Order: sequence, then structure tokens, then C-alpha cells
Amino acid sequence: MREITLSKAVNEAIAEEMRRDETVFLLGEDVAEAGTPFKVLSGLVEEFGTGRIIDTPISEPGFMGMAVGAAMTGSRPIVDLMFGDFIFLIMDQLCNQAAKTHYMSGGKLSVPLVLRTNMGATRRSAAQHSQSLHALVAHIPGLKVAMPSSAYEAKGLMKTAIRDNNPVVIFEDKLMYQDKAPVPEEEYLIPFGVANVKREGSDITLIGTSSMVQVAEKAAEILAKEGISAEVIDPRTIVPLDEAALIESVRKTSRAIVIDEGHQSYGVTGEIASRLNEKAFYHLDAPVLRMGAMDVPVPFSPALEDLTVPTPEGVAAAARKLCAGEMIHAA
Amino acid sequence: MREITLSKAVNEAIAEEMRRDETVFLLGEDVAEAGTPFKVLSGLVEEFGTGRIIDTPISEPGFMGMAVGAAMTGSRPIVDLMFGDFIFLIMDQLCNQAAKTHYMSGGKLSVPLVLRTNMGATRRSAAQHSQSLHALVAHIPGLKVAMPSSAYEAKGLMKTAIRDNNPVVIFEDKLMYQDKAPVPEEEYLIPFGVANVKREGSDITLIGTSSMVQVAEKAAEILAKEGISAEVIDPRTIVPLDEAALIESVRKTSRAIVIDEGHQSYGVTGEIASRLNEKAFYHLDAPVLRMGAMDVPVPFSPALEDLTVPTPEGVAAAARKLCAGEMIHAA
Amino acid sequence: MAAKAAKPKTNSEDYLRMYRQMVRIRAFEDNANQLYLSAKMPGLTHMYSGQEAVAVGICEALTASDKITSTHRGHGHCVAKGAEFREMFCELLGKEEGYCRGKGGSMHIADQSNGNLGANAIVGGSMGIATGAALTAKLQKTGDVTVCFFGDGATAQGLWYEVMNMAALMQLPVIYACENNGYSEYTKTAEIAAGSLPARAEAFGIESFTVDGQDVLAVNDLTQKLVARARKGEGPFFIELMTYRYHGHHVGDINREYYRAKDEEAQWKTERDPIVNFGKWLESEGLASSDELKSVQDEVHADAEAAVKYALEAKYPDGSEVDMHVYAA
Amino acid sequence: MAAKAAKPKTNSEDYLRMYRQMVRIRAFEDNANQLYLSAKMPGLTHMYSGQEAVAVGICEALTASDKITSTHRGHGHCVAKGAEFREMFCELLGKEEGYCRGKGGSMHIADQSNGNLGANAIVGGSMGIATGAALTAKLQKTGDVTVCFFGDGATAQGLWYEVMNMAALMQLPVIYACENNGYSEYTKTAEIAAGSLPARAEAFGIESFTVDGQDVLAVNDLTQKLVARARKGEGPFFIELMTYRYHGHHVGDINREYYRAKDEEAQWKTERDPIVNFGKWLESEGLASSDELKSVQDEVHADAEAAVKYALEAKYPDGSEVDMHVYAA
Ligand SMILES: Cc1ncc(C[n+]2csc(CCOP(=O)(O)OP(=O)(O)O)c2C)c(N)n1
Ligand SMILES: Cc1ncc(C[n+]2csc(CCOP(=O)(O)OP(=O)(O)O)c2C)c(N)n1
Ligand SMILES: [Mg+2]
Ligand SMILES: [Mg+2]
Repeated sequence: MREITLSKAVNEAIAEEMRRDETVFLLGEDVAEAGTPFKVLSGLVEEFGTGRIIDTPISEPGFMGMAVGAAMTGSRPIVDLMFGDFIFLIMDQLCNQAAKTHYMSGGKLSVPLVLRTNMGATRRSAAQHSQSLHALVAHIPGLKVAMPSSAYEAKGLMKTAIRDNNPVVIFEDKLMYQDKAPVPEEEYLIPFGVANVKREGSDITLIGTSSMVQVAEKAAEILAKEGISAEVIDPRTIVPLDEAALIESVRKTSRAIVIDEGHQSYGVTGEIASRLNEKAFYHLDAPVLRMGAMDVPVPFSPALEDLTVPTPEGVAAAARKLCAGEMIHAA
Repeated sequence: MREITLSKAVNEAIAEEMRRDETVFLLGEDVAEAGTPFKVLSGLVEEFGTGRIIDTPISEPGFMGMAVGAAMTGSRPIVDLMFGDFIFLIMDQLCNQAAKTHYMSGGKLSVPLVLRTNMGATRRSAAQHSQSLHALVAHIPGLKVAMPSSAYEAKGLMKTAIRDNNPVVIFEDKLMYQDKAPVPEEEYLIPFGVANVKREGSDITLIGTSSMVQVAEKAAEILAKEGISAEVIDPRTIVPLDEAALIESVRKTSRAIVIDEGHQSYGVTGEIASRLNEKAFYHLDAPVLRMGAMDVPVPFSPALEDLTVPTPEGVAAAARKLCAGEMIHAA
Repeated sequence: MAAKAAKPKTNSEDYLRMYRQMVRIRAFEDNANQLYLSAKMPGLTHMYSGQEAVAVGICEALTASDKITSTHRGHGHCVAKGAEFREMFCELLGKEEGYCRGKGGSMHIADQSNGNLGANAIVGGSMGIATGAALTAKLQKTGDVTVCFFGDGATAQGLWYEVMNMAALMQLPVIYACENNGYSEYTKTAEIAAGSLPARAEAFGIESFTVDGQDVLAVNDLTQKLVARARKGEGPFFIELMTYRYHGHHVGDINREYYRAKDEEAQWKTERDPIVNFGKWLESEGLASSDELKSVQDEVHADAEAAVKYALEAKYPDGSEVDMHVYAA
Repeated sequence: MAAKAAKPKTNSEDYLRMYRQMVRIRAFEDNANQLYLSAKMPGLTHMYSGQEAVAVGICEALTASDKITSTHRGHGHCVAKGAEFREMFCELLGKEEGYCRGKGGSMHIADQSNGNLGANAIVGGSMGIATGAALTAKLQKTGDVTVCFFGDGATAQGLWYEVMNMAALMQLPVIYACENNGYSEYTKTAEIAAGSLPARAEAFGIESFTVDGQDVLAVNDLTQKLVARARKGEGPFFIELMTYRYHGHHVGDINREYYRAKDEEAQWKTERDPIVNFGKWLESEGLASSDELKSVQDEVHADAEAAVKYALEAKYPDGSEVDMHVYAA
């Protein structure tokens, strides 16, 4: 199968859906001629014109709000938010408006829009351009949250998102835009709420989101050499969450680590870990461990930044201890 | 000891600190003559004047940003945010600016401010005036988060917050403003990160935040009649979190329920439950259960709204099952 | 662009409909207030009484497929855009037959069938929504115009400036209608708004107008012209409508002399009432007799009472609805 | 109010210092660019080159305790407000001796000792901060003035309108200084800004000025006057400074002909360079010889090189610092 970059995969998904459905349009800063700073959207304006690939001023709350109104009236906007960190600017329109409109109207109005943005540290971009803020959005009922872990997922989830009748937030890892993966030429969609077992194993389950799937896979390789068989699972969407698949895996392996690049406290790892604890309790040989990003603003200095995110070695070390029956904490 | 309302307790705390420290001022909408819609601040403008009790236009991001700048230059602002739901409007200034300034400046700048706002449903105020959004703030490093459970805590935590050199967010339960509790005449402060055992017990630990402490206490009374001895703990601040106290209790009782009025998914209950699971795993006789608000926008209709939040009866029922060894889920 | 135009409101039938619509709003509010005072209504609500000429003058210049966005003080917009009493009272009481199945209540009442995209409990929160609705109209060439209602207090929200800039750049068919009732909660507008409101819109190259919001014909005339121009792609526009709210900020805001003098209230009510004055004009022009007007009022009052009665007896949504409509299928 | 006034800049010593400060900014940026191109600098950065007269003209009208807030394109403001090369380069390289111990980097460089409250990576993100600093000045009667630097693109952020309104109502000693360099990333200002920028400030009753941002004396003259007035409580003010950035939006923005013609760049560089033109003026007025100017340049270049060398060899913060400074004691 051909291999394409995650960036290209996103571009293809949007182009295909825009061809298929005239009501789809995209708006954001420097999305047209510039094709975004990451060049993910290059070429779209040439095909679809500035009427459907719309450059906006630096007005995130404003164009997010416009997308909500457009979505309520028969359009299917894709909002391009240049950095995930800017989500703080649009929280009201996203969480008070988009997320709640369908419910508040008793099902009469709906808001089919996609917010595509990014996440991921270690790009030396410092505290306001490096955050992974998906947990915040996942906490708000009415929003769906997708976290593609490769070009394949990026394309399939984006297409599903565009066809979904709800506000969907997609977090792309900005360090993965150039990563290639096999992506079929033929059309495919990836349903929401269906986890993907990336690697089968029997001793421990490693649940990773976004780029942490790669971290988990690398950790699994390290562990395999030591005779520890790790299963790696990618939930693909955290809302809806394929709880059943995760529980099934953990019931089999009896141990689990949840790995996510958001801050650890009050984030994604706590939710997944506590669901596993709650629903697979009697199958667990050890507590479910969590590995999120450190609870610190992302530092600029490379000497510090690299310490803040989970690494394959760190995950392997934790897995090793869990499998040896040693507890991280004297639990 | 005299009993005063939570509203009065907050008012006293602010007045005392404003008398003590000239750099403290307060700003927000209709805080002066009107004393806020909940009348919590009545009388302050008479004592401190409109120079220190400052009415603003309806510009939440703007006055939050101003508070950050004022705090960076030697003032100690208290920001009054009329409804907790409006926190979505100020997330950038709170989370990208206030929370990160101290860290990003390598410790050179600091942002001593208090954001006082509220939470709590069942007031028939519908989806945009009923949210309990403390989990979002707790996820962001650099912010502290206090959740007073009575007038006593409201006063002591507010005073500590005003003296703290960091941005502190205090969520008051708007349904508790008229609730009275004993509050000493003498000055006292409640340190952050110190949980309070509201009721001792041996069979199960009920951890509640804000008004859920009352819910837990009522559940404990129901359970006591049935011979089940429940310990009730109030963390008082969720950042910093007195993990040690919670763990100690759970090691003793072997069972726990975490009760919080924020949405359950990706919220506070997951964090606390997974810490307990991780660090008290071998002491647990049953999985730690979580009871948050339902993952739905808060509905207006009384017939629906009351179903969305944890109740004493619901907590007692869950506790009963846990203690009987019955799992909620076939874990 | 689909050919569309509201019928010009130049004959007595149209005038009488405007009169009736204003009376309907007033009657709706009087009943809602009564429901609140008698503790039959959950939560609280913000009365539109006094501002009727704004909602009616504007909405009578719109077609059913034109859109509006509304505010926390939204009953008037909802009635004026064509909603029925029954579904509205049911909504205010949290009943299943309400426009939003009781899930929205007063502050989120919407009536999508008549193009009302909903009230909003976030001040200024619908400014982006209105502008986006106009963007759909432009992209899909529907010919629809959107009116964004908001209060003077809402002009303090930065969102407005962001969307005005974009609406101006994209020449969107949206009309920003600021109902300046002199107060933002318990504060006089003058104390929270520096400079001039129309100048703020003009700074973005948006044509701006100020009109007497108590004069339904003046409002309607201006709006008809602007709607026609907006349909031709000459938008956006800004209108400041000078008006007054008769009640407190919300139904519970009773003792309000500390921020607003009783005399001031009395003066607006006796001298500037939009319904009374329009009624007088209809009579003086010989377009309606006082009996005719009286019978309009009686009919409307009877309708309102019947709707209230119906709503009080209607059933609440079933508990199983609580987690329905979180996500659309 | 504490009596404060920047010395009027009317003698050759002051002129030469302004010249030197502009040369220092240019030298800093040339070295920073080189560090980036040679892959010695982590992350990316935005060059201030071309806009030197703005930062210098303004900051020379301020005292050390006056405050500024800066932007993603913030090195110029930092130098102009009094910062040292060493600590700045150390910060850009993520070293412990940087102004922020390496935690902030280019986009968050701050120098609190000279009243620089910091660069900001959120466009417009510091508008509230600047206004709040001015509020402290007013409440505590410090006599300080705050200058809020931001770009033309930042005028699209709603926050600006919110704080202008409040600054105007409270008469705060803040000057909003918009560096209009014609571009917002890869987009011409004209395409993203409707109407007129000064009119937007004026609509809030704020006195507004437009000045040639390539003319350091014009900028300085105007700023001196406004700072003096702001200290007397006559603020806030708005200044639009017409200027140009020589490099791409950020150091990596090399192929930019699709949005900006090479001719245009060449013209600004050859005809409107603020340093060259000011140097010529100094010579023509007999205030400095070309040798004197050359020696200023040489000194500054040597300083910059030494600082770069120092910073390259300086040590990174210890790993244990990673969770320090999350909370203040
Ligand atoms: C973002 C936000 N801030 C504050 C409030 C509380 N609030 C509700 S209505 C109101 C006053 C609005 O004034 P105006 O826009 O003039 O409308 P009016 O009530 O006069 O119709 C305020 C402050 C809110 N609902 N939303
Ligand atoms: C809120 C926000 N939106 C978008 C960006 C990305 N961004 C960084 S600089 C910039 C352009 C800013 O233009 P302008 O204000 O004119 O400043 P200039 O770069 O010209 O100095 C953009 C869009 C950002 N950093 N913050
Ligand atoms: Mg008003
Ligand atoms: Mg610019």
C-alpha cells in the first residue's frame, strides 16, 4: 500500500469530503494561499477557491462562533485552529454554544462542525504553543474528541468527523505531520468509539493516545526483548470511548498503563484508569498506572522540555516493575 | 459560636483582607452598589469605595486580563466572575497567562490573584448557568483550586487565597450562599492542601467536594442507621490535593466513593479515584466508585435537572452495595 | 439568489398585525411574570415589556426563513418571529411540549421552524452564531438575512468586534440590532460604555443607524430598507434602537431604586409606551377603532390565559429524556 | 503621584543612545537569525529587524519603572527597554542564565527589572495585562505609564476592544501602540482589517495618532508628549506606527513571494531603513561623524558576538528545575 504523511492524509480527507458535500467549507487563519503554517492544507484553495477555504483575521472566538452559526443553518464548517493552545480562546463558543445547542433545543438544532487543531510538546515552542488540551474538551458533554495516532487514522477519523452531525474536535500531533503510514487509495472511514489493537500481547496492556501509541509500541518492543508481552491499544476517540475493548484487554492481561500527552492530573489518564479499575477490578494483578505529561507549563529549554513527556524507556521501566509485581508506590 | 451564612463569610473574608492589605482590590460586574446578583458583596463598596470595589462592563476576558497585569505589578486583585459557566470566556487569560507567567519567567514574575466564582446545578438555570467546571481549571498547572463546603471553609480558604502568591480559583456553590455554619469571630486561615475529616468511620470512605460534602454526610447518616460506618472527607482544595489524608482513610476503610458535582467523565472523580486505586490498591476490598454529575448539559426542566446530580440516597445505595461486596459492575 | 422580499407593511392589515404582535408580547410577559410571582415557574426570567416595538418592527420586516438570534431577554423576539404561546409557556415551565422539550427554558428558547436560532444566556454569545448564519446564507446563496439582537451591555463583549470585522470583510447579510434600554443589569449604560456605539460599528466600515425603539413604524421602515439592501449583498449593518425595559433586570429585581428612579420608569411607561402610542396613532389615522384594538387585546389575553392553563397542566418530560439529545444521530 | 519624567531627548547624547539602541536591536536579530540558520537555536523566532525605530522611539520616552508588554516579535522591545545581550541570548538558547532561566525562550522573554512584563505567544494576549498594569499605577499612584505593543494583526482580537473600553472609562495611563508592519503572518493587513484602526480606538473616546514608525524622532516626540499626558491622567492613547518587517513572519518563512513581493521588501530596506536614515540625519546635522557611527556599530557587533559566544557555552538548567516555579512560594 502507498505510504503518505499524516499531513497529506488530513489534506486528502478534507478534499474528498469537500468534493462529496458542497456544504462543507473550511475557515481559519492563513489556511488558503499559505495552507497553514504546517502546510497541511496546501492546494485546497486552488481546488475549492477562497469561497470555501476562507482566510480569517486573528479572531479565534469570532470565527469559531461563526462556524457554530453556519453549522446551525445547514453548513458543515471545518474550523482550523492553528495551535491547540488557542482552544482557551474559543472555549465559550465551543463548550457553551456548540456543545449544548442540540441538547438545549431539545434536539431541534444541531451543530455539525469539525474543529481541527493540534497538540504535542518537544518542539521547543514553549508554554503557549505546546499544550495537549484534549482532556478539557472531553469533559464537556456534547463534544466528540478524536486523537489520530497515524496518517491512517488521521484520514479515516477526519472523514467520519466531517459527516458527523455533532461538533467534533480532532487533535493532530504537530510532530507527526511528516510521519508516513500506509493509507489505502480507496475511500474508508473509521467509526468513532472503536479502539484499535495495534499489537497483541498477554502480560500487560499499554493504552496510548495520539503519539503515545508510538511510544507504547516502542516500549512494547523493548519489553518483548525481555520476554514481556505487551498489548498496545489505541482508543482513537476518547469521546466516545471504547471502554469495552479496553476492559477486555485488561481482563486478559491483568495489568495496564495509560499513556497520554496531556497533563497527568485531572486529565485523560485518570478517566481511563479509573474506568478500568472500576470495571476490571477483580482481574487486576496490580493497580492501573498512569503516565501523562508532567504537571508543569511546558518549558522552552530542551534540557527541561524532554523531561516532561512520557518516553518509551519510561513506559518500559514502569511496565517491567508492574509485571515483576513491584509496585511503583507501596500501594 | 455564632453562625453566619456562606455569603456573609465570603464578605467578611474579603473585607478583612482588604483592611489588612491596601493592594487588594476587587473587580467584576455589578459588584459595587449591587453587591453582585447574589448580594454576596453588599456593603463592601460603602467601606472601600469604588476605587477598590470596581464595577466593570460585561467584559470577562478583558477584566480577567487586567487582573493578571495588575497582579504582576504589585496589586492583589480579586476577580468576581458572576457565574462559573463564564469561565469559558476567560480561559486564555486564566490558563495561558495567569497560570504560566511565574513559570515562563523563571520565577521572576508572579500573579497573586483570586478568581472567585461559583458552581452548582438544581437552580433551574439551565445549561449555561449551572455548570461546575472546576475540573478544567484543576488540569492546568500553575492554578490552585479551592472548593469550600461550608461558611467556615469559605471564609478561611478565601483569606488564604488572597494571601497566596499564585492565581487561585475559588468555586462557591451558589445554592449554599444562605447556608449557615459556625464561624469564629477571631481571625483564622485554612491552609491549602489539608483535607478535613468531617466524620469518622471505618467501613467506607466518602470523599466529597463542595456541596457534595453535605450529600456525603447525609448519606453517612442513612448508612449509620443500617450499621454501616462511613468516613466523610472534604479535600477542601483539589489543587493542591491532600492525597495522603485520602489514602490514609481508604487504607483504613478499604472502600471509597468519590462524589463531585462536575461532569463525571474526564473530571475530578477520575483523578481522585485513580490516585486511590494506584496508591491504596492492596488495601482495597472493592473498586473505588465515582459519582459525578451526569455527562449531559444541565437541563432546565426540574423533572430532568434533579436526575443529573448525586443525591444522598444514591450515594447510600452505592455504598451499601460496595460494603455488601456486590459490585456495581461485574468487575 | 432566491427571490425573496417581505411584503411592505403599508396597509392596515399589516399595521394591525404589528399591533397584535406587540400586544401578544406584552401579554406573554405579564403572564410569565405572574407565573414567577406565584412560584409556578422554575428559575427566573427577564421581561421584554417596554421593548415590543423593537422585536416587532424588525421581525415584521423578515420572512420566516430569515434568521434571528436572541438573548436572555428573548421572549419578545420569539413571539415576534412567529412562535406560539402554548409551546412557549410549556418551555418556560419545563414541559415536554415546549419548543425545546423543556430542556432550554426561558433563557434558551428557540424556534427553529420560524428561523429563531435561540435565546442565549451568555451575553453576546450569539453574535458569532448570527454572523455564521449569514455566512451560510452567502455561501449557499439562500437570500436569507440574519438579525442579531443584543443589548447595550453586550457591546462590551470583544466577540462583537471580531465578527463585525469579518462580516464587513465578507459583506455578510447580517444586521446587528442593539437594543439600548439604558441598562446592563443594575448599571446605567453610560457607566459601562465609553465613546459612541454607532461609531464602533462605523470604525469597521459598517453603516450605522440610530432609531427610536418605541416607534414600531420607524423601526420597521428602517429595517425593511436594510433587509432589502442586505439581501443584495450590501450588508452588514448596525442599528442602535433606543428603548426601555419596564421591569427589573429579571423578575426578581424588585427593589431597584438604587440604580433607577421610579420617576424615570413612570415617564417611559406613560409617555413612551410603544403599544399605547401605536394604538393612538392607528385610531388617529382612522385605521382602527378603539373597539377593534380592544378586541385584539381581549383575544390575545384570552389566548395567553388558555396557553398558560394548558402549559400548567401539560406533562413534564419523562426522566428517560435526560440523556437524550446530548448527541445528534 | 510620584514626580517622574523621562529626560527630554533633545541633545546629541540622547540621539546617539537612540542610534545605538537601534543598532543593538539589529545586531541582536542578525545574530539570532544566524543561530537559527546554523541550527544552534531551538524552536523558532520572529525577527524585529526593520521596526527598530518603534521600540526605541517609544522606550526612550519611558523610565525604567514604566512598564511595557511585548509580543511574539519581542526582542526589539526587550533590548529597547534596557535588557542585556547575554541574558537575552542565554534565554533564546534555553540556558540557565537567561532572563527566564531558559523556561520562556524567545516568545516569552521578559525583563521585569526594566519593567518589561514579557513577550507573549498569544496574539493580543498582553492587552489585558498592559491595561491591568496601568490600573495598578492608577490605584497605587505610582505615576508609571504602560505601553502595550502589538501588531496590526492583533487588532482582530476582541480583547483589545474590551480593555480599551475599560481603560477609557477609568482613564488609565496606558498607551496602545500598534506596530502596523503591513502583515499578519502571511496575509496583508488590508485583507484582514475592515475600516480604520485609529477610528476603532476613537470610537471609545480614545485619542489616536498615526506616526511614521521608521522615524525614531517622530516616534519619540509623540511618545514623550503622550507619556507626559498619561502621567497626568489624560490617558489612554492609541498610536498606529507604520512600519515594516524585513524578514519573514518567522525565521523559517523564507519563500514568501506568494504573499509579499521582493521589490516591496527591497524598497523599504533601501529607502526607509530607520537606522540608515537616522544615521544620515545625525551626520547631516553634524551631531555625529560617520566614523563615530561606525564605531558604535563595531562596538555593538563585538558585544553581540561575545554574548552569543558566552550563551553558546553557558549551561542548561539542571533537570531538577523542571518542576520549579510552577507555583510561587
Ligand atoms: C458573558 C455573560 N456575562 C454576564 C452575564 C450576566 N448578565 C446577564 S444579562 C446581563 C446584562 C445584559 O445587559 P444588556 O446586554 O444591556 O441586555 P438587557 O438585560 O438590558 O436586555 C448580565 C451582566 C451573562 N449572562 N453572560
Ligand atoms: C491567538 C493567536 N492566534 C494566532 C497566533 C499565530 N500567530 C502568531 S504571530 C501571528 C501574526 C500576528 O500579526 P501581527 O499582530 O500583525 O504581528 P506581526 O507578526 O506582524 O509582528 C499569528 C497569526 C497566535 N500566536 N496567537
Ligand atoms: Mg440593556
Ligand atoms: Mg503585523
